[in-house]
Amino acid sequence: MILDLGINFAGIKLKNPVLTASGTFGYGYEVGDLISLKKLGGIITKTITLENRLGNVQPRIAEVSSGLLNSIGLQNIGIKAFVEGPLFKLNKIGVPIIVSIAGNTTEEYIKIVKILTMQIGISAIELNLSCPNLKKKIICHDVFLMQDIIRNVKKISKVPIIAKLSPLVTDIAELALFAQEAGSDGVTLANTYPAMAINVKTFKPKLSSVRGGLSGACIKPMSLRCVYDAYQNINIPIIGCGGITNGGDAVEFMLSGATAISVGSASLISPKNLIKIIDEIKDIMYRKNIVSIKEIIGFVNTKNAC
Amino acid sequence: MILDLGINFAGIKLKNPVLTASGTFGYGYEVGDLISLKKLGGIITKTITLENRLGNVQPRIAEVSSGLLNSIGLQNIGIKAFVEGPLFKLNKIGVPIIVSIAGNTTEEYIKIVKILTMQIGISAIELNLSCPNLKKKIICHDVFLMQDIIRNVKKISKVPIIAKLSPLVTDIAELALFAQEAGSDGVTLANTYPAMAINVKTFKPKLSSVRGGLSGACIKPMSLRCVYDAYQNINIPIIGCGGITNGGDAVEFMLSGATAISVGSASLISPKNLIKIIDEIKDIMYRKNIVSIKEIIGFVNTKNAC
Amino acid sequence: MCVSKRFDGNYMVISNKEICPGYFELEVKACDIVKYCLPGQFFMIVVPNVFLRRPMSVHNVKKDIISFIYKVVGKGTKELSNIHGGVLQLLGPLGKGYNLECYKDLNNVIVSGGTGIVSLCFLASKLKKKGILYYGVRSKNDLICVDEFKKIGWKVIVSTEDGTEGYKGYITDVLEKKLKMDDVLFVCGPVDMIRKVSYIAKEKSIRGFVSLEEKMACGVGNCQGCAVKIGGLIRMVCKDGPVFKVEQVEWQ
Amino acid sequence: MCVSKRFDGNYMVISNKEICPGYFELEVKACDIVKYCLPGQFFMIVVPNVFLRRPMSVHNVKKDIISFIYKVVGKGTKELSNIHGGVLQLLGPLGKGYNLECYKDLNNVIVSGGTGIVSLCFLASKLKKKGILYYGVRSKNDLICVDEFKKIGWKVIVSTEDGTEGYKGYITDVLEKKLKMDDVLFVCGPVDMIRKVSYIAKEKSIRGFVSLEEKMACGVGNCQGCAVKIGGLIRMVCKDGPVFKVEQVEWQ
Repeated sequence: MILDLGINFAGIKLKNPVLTASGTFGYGYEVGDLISLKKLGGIITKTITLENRLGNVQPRIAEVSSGLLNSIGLQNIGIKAFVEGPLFKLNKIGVPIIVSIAGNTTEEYIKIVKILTMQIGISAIELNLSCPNLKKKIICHDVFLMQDIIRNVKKISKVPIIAKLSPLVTDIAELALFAQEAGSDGVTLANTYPAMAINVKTFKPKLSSVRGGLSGACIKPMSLRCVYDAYQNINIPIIGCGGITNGGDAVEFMLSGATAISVGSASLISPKNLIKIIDEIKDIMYRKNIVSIKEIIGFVNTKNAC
Repeated sequence: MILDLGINFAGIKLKNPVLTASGTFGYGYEVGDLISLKKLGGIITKTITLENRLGNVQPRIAEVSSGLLNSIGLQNIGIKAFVEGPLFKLNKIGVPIIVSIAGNTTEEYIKIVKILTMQIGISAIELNLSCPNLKKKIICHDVFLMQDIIRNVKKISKVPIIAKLSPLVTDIAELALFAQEAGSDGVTLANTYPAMAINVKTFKPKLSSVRGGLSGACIKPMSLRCVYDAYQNINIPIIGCGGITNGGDAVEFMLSGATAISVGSASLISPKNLIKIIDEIKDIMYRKNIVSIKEIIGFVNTKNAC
Repeated sequence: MCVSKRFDGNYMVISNKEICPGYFELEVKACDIVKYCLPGQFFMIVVPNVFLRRPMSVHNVKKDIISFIYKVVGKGTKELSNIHGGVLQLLGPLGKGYNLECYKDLNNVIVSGGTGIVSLCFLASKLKKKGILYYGVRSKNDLICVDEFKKIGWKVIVSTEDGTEGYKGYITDVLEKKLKMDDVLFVCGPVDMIRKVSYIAKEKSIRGFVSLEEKMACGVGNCQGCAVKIGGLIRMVCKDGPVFKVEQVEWQ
Repeated sequence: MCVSKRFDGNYMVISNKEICPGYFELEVKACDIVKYCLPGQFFMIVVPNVFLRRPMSVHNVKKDIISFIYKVVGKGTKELSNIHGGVLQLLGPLGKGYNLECYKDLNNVIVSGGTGIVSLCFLASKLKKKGILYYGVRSKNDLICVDEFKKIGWKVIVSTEDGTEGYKGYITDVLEKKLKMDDVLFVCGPVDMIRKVSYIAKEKSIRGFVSLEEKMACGVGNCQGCAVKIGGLIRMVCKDGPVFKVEQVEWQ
């Protein structure tokens, strides 16, 4: 039985649906000594901003039940340094590269995309829309701004635009539709969940920023629901993301409606988990007699749902 | 050192801040053979509706990483049977009884509250506002309806009204403020998180209703953040709820701003966990030299936050 | 029937051994509990590193020791199988057991599929009359407890899906041909098997009991996870069951 | 300095024994890795039933065995202490170790607090010259590895917070009085101790290295959890450290 893991995501051909999640895989080339990066479906870089950012002070990380709290603060070298350095290394890998970007205003997004548009070897741009706007509100919570960013970026980009949405909204299906209406070629569902933890010995928050983003196995059932609901409302493809730890998790997201999936916390624990997930997807395809992984996209959603 | 665990929640005196969470402790008297119910701060009953409800078909439960998915469908005997049966048994326990109620319309809530108002031995009414309205939207997502329910119920109730809110909203602090503005005497933060799971052997959802509510240790960091954010925006007291498993978790919620806390999944695992949590709160008070538990309410929020 | 009483405490693990590949017998010392255990009842056992307790039927009670038998199928049972001492937190005995008095003049017929045999073993030891066990499993290696039935004089009829022992196929097919009007059924096993036996029983107007299984979080009726329709009413498997009269179970 | 290479694989547990109350030594057979391990480097170890790997410094390397010593402080180390065989997934060696060449003409002074001693033990065994160990712990029972230093000819000065052995108080107070211009520091321990040593070093213009610790999820620079300010730049403890020059660490 020859298995076809290939998918087409908004015109980008991926040899398998497994991507790295933004912010959990560095610029994308750093662990090339530990795993064969060319086996990946694609690489989504950490989020790049217009200027470099130093990120937050310590502590930035806390472990919680089945998950991870973080507040890194978008530490990165800035778009110019990125295209002059890491991008070259990424292009040698031979898999589609998706650059994640963020800004506080539409203008910042536009400036970054203009710089990226002059580069070669970028397959798509993922818009991180969970960073704060000028009023300290996250962009996904300011639908007008979110749509403005997508529309303007879309006008100048030569590659597909993927909007990464925050799951903490009253109606994720509606938000995904807003992204689609503004011209987004795909959506990533979903980012981390606002959360916090307190050290009960010291009575101090475990993160310097108090609030951070929750990721890991603990969020999977919620993000799966986001994908399930959004899939019913949009016709652009979805990258499913949230606590995917094994091939079964990846398949759950695809059955719910994701065309591709991205792996975050699990690849922090071991980059090898990315390869393991690809292998386990194959195991499930064998077991369920699925020739092409495309067959299962939305399978539970459209056919078997009660 | 004499420890004072007593708190005052919207005028209700509780001998300690530990309550049972609605829907996880039956009508409230059933496990009286396993633990001493009079040790509890108070009991919140399962949600009662106007007419009895049969609930959803199987399967209703699925275990996930550090948590529990459920979709019971508000199975209950209806308000009339409740006041004729369980309420008598509850009143013999000797702790404050908070009755959780739900409906699809303002009228249903009013009818239930009218019946409860004729009873004795009810300390407060908790409004479960996460059930669907007539358009299948949950009430918390229809702010006009939510406020209408609170306002109308408040007019006729002789006891405090506590609004239990859904955490899945764009701005929980704003929603809590809306509840306060409508006249709510307190809020419970927060209900379960919409979520789902799929069996990758059968390719079928693990719950008959596909979507269910996620509870347990996995949601704690998120609900803690809800309490933290809401506390800054309101001046009515908060019942913190979400994955509280031990005394440390309870203290985290109080440090964030909760005046009382309610325990759900942990009491399903063992009703004894309720007593254990009370004891562990005392241990922390000893260790940190806290004479009255009231001292810690919002401590991290107002004083130590960065 | 003795007074019912339930406990939630820590009890010492006496042994937890693999009795045949994949199947473990757990023995727990529980002096204060043993006398309250009835056939068909179960315990909720705290297993490390999984969120919920695991329900487990009583296999037998000897002196002050309660025995459970389980198959390692997932993370919970895997974790449980790694325990070799110390204490386990047990809640029980829970639910209502088999009614041993109701049909005591009829001929006892036990029908078991897979690990359903465990609680039926305890039942057989408490029934006053010997009878016949119909026992279906996937393969020869999945046969457990057969000797215990034989030892107390029961006739054992076995089927395996792969034909490695006894009849090849489902035990319900064997049962269907042999069931008589004056038999009383005691059934525990996979839901498909129970459903089939229920249809057979209905068709032939044969009475008896089935032990149902549904996912449950608490075991005491609080989570309402294990609700089933019984005789027109919603009943909790954990509290009102797990044993119900075969004719009352409503199959959707 | 030998070529750096890191591995992420399963390695056999040789032993995992309590060496004194609360402290365990874990030995893992790792033929292909041993030659790449440098003092100050660490591994990320997969521990069952906790979400993240646990970083653990190399205590020593003997033939094809890597030794780690850890104190049981939380769920992760508790779970690890329950492992008595099989394999563990190790990622490493990670980070940059101590630079053994940089100040080789100076007098070696090792300063350790608590379990910081573990990696310094490996360091002492690789330093060409013997020196003095300043070692502060809470109480006598927390002293580990002292014999290993003595065996290779190091002078050991101990302090305990409760006065049960050596000087009573903090080791930094002892150190402050004795430190000389031609000493080179190698420091590992709690952050407060490192901060104090850094101030002393700055005041007296003494050179050396400190090994920092911050919460990390990955150990390879991807999570960016362990960022610290070093010489005006943001650096990762896991990748750029954990060892940094004492004068470059910026204390907030």
